[in-house]
Amino acid sequence: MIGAGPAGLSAAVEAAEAGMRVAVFDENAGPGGQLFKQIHKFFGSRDQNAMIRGFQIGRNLLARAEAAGVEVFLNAPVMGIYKNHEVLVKIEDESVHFKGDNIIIAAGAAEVMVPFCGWDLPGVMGAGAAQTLMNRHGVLPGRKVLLVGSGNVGLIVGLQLLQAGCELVAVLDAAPRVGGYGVHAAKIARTGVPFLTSTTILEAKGDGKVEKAVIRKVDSRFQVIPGTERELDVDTILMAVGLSPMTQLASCAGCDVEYSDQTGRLSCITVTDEFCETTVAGIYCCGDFRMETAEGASSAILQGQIAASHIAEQAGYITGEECGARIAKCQETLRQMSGGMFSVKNKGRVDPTETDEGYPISRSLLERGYIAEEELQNYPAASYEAEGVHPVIECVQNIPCNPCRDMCARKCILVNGDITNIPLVDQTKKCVGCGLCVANCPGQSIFLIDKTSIPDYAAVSIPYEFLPLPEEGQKGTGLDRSGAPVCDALVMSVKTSPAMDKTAVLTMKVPLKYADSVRFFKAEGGAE
Amino acid sequence: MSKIIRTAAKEPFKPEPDDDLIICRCEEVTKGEIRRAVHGGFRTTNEVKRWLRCGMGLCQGQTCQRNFQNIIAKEAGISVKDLGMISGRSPARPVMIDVFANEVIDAEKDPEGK
Amino acid sequence: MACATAYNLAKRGMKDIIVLEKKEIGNGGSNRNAGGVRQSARDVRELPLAMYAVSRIWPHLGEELETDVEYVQRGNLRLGKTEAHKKILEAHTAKSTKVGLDVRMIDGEEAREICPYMSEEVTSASWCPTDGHANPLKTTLGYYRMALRLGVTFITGVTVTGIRKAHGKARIVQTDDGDYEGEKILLCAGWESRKIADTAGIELPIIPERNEVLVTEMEPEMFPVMLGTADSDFYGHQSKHGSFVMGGNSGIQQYYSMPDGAHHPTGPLTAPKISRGIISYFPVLKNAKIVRSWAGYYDVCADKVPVIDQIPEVPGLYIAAGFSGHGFGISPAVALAMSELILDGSSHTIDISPLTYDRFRAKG
Amino acid sequence: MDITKQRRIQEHPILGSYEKGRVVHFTLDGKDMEGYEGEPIAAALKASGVMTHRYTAKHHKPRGVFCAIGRCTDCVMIVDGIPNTRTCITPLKEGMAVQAQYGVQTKEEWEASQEAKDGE
Repeated sequence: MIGAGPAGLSAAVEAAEAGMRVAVFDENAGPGGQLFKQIHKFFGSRDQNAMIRGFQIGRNLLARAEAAGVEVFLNAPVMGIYKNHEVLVKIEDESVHFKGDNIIIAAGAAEVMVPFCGWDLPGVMGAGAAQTLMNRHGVLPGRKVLLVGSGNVGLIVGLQLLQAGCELVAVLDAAPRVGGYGVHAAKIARTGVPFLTSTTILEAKGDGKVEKAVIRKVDSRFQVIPGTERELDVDTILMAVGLSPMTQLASCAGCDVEYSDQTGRLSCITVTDEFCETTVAGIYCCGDFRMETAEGASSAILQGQIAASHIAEQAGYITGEECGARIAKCQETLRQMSGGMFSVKNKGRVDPTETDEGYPISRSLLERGYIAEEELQNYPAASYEAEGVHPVIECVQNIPCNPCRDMCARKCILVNGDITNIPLVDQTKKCVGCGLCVANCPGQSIFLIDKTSIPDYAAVSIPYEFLPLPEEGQKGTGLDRSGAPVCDALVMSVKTSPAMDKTAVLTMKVPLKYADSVRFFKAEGGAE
Repeated sequence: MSKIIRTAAKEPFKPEPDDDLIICRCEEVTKGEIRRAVHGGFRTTNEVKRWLRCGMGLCQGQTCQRNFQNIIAKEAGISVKDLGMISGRSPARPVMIDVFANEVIDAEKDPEGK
Repeated sequence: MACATAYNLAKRGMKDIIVLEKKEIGNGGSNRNAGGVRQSARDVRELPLAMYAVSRIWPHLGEELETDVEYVQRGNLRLGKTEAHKKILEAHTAKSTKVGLDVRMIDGEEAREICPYMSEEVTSASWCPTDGHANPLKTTLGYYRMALRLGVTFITGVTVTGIRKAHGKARIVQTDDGDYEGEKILLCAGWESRKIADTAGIELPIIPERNEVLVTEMEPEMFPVMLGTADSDFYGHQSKHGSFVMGGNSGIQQYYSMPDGAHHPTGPLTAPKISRGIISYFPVLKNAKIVRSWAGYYDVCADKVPVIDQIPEVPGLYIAAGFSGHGFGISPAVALAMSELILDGSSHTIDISPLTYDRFRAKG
Repeated sequence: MDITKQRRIQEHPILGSYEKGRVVHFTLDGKDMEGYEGEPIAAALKASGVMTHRYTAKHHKPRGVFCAIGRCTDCVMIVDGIPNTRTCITPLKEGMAVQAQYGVQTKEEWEASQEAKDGE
């Protein structure tokens, strides 16, 4: 196994549990690949790690690998792959030859970087670099940050920058719309970060390091609109333009590597069949982000399992029947997770006007990163009125995720049919205001609203993942979905619990007429 | 790689305003140099790489390959799919000569390394 | 060879030149080598080509091709550590001086004066101050670019499968893209020339031998000389860029894997072996990092010198192949000789008479 | 820079406090620096506000951390005398001597070689 990330580890576990002898080589000092810098709760279904934070998934996988007797070599970069499945591995100061019956290349992806004037100045980095610095090493990547790219990676990193205490000056996208999930964008937008769509970066300026970014508008054909240049004061520019598979080891082994639009855009991938086997028999390749599903790591895990099952069957460790069943299950999950309006077949090609259910698409969410208040009426779960506390679900795109349904002990929330369907509220069931749906929605798009318990006021409960955690009785400002101040707000309670896994549920009192507007709390005098 | 008929460019080279943009960070190769190479007759990823060294530095093209391919493709009026790729070669990461020299072949027979 | 010959022909006004190539420009040995421009330690039969190239072509080649071919004429050291090595070096030196080459034996001390980074274990060396090195990529591609400018057409992505006669003369080049016709046909396809020549009834005693080259990261400028060893542990130089480009072979790898044409795989044993060779002569390089290795095939001829000839049995067919791993340095001279063969009927500037295609005889 | 004054996240809403090695001392171009043992050299430098890791060979442009996972090789420096060391994946140790890289040399070597070139 080359690479101890999600694909490599899950394949290793699968193969080892089938009785095969497995060695995993990874160039990093720690296992887990990029999982350990993923601190958000994953989308998906419950049996596919939904609601679990990436680093925890990594820990779980490692524990399973250890239990299965997988041998993991760290600080062990594979130097080359040769004929007859031979590899040369650097281990300390030696070059060690190993041979395997099979090789799985799970070497991951690299960030795509798009050149612009000044992109080589210190202070311009990949978004993943910032993630590594802050989430693995606890170091601030910068103070005032501009994020270029609003795909899911960018949006996830955007929130993490805020959590780390950086100022996020803006999120840019050359496309006329936010690329990633609306719910990810909304988390950032409500803290007051502007989304600048149809905007590109022209130049990074500064004396020896980034001091300013020059941005400008483009039209729908990505042509520059003259005279729209603007300067932003930033010390860090992060690029989150995409990921592309690392193919050089596969290429070194003689596997066919080609440009393909399998991912929805042209990228260079290692050619594989449905079992992840490359054009060189016995060499497999998986988990390199070619599948743009809800969570790259989740599909990597599934691909690892498919490859390992196929190998185990070929080598006689499991029956064809067993292998077929395992692979079919993984493939069905992959299919579900890659469905919806963000699926490969839809991405970048169609601009849907309505959801699978026939609701109109929120244009504001696509263009500005938050739902406009007047659009809410289009979505039943976001706009109904009810007595007492009840969940309001502002999840309005078809994304593959359903833990809200599983979290509600009262069965208030439904996700019918495909996992990509938009959640609904069963108004015949009575919400008790436990807040587990609020805390565990990976999109942080569920709020509890109570318009009837306090005269003239409403209680609004929001998910909250920032420090310092506000306290009961604290005064502050209620912000709307765009982060604009709306009214005074008073913290009524701040709930945390192990079941909420570090997402606090903050309940604030706001004037009744702002109940449908306020979606974030800013403490008085303090930073958000 | 598909058939390419190559003859000298008929038009003179036309400079563009962002020709001094760095494309290959390791070897500091600019967009203009790449465009000029294509104008001079180089038509594949490897030819441009060998002529200019883009993709030949420490990172071996991991950051810039796609970017310089886009420029070649645009300049030559062909798809990046038809340019070929930089072949992956050992070592996948820079490795010191004395580590390369220090081979252990029988790790399997002597797993303790004694 | 093809790029340089096409350039020489076009420079003399020849029209309608087409170069056919299976893959891309510079895919063969002229690109895949360590850049030696050497006269020393050559077989005397090809020495006139080397001496002509060094004295008359290389010094001005960059100017002529309008690109920096990174030619550096600062000498070649061929190193020895043992008495046996010394004997090998002395034998070469004696042969070369007899035909007028400025090469001499020096001891370890003097070698270290020329190149101070060398191990104390080096006890002898042959020293040829007029040797040097150049950048094979820039040279080959530079010839291509100039040939293109002079009106030559290059067609890549076309695989030649055979050569056919018409009216008793070589005329048709068969390819996977249909037939191409030429009044004169030059075959210079490295080790693959053999199977193509076969189709025209000519057998060339040439076999492929895989060699690999290691390239290091950029290092501070350390030595300008071209290096080799009596034992052929490795050969190479430091390029203008700063990287060391060092080649060699494992001595056994060629028996394991034959070329498959598309992929030029490196073997798992070769790079470590070359690395050991480098360190044993230049311990100072032990921390230099290798960033890449690559493989190429020598077109090894039975007697280790090339065939550069026109073929009387197949009028119109010319062959330049079998350079046996030392063709790059002489390629500008070979191209000149070949262009004269093609245009004038004989190579009148440089004597290539010992390099005929029909020189091979059974021993004993 | 004193470790307590560095640009570090003291407490993170999700990750809490970070598991770190002991505080170690190293030098950057001779200046005393502090960082945590085992963290990448680049992380310690970033925490101290160091942006420039090297100057390029051809155009002499400053470069810093770019990918932070050992792939782009932009963050290389001279570490304990060895140039082109990827600081984003090389763990920090007590007493390390880290130097900005000019081309592939130290500033002094580079300046000397430039003078020699100018003299030619």
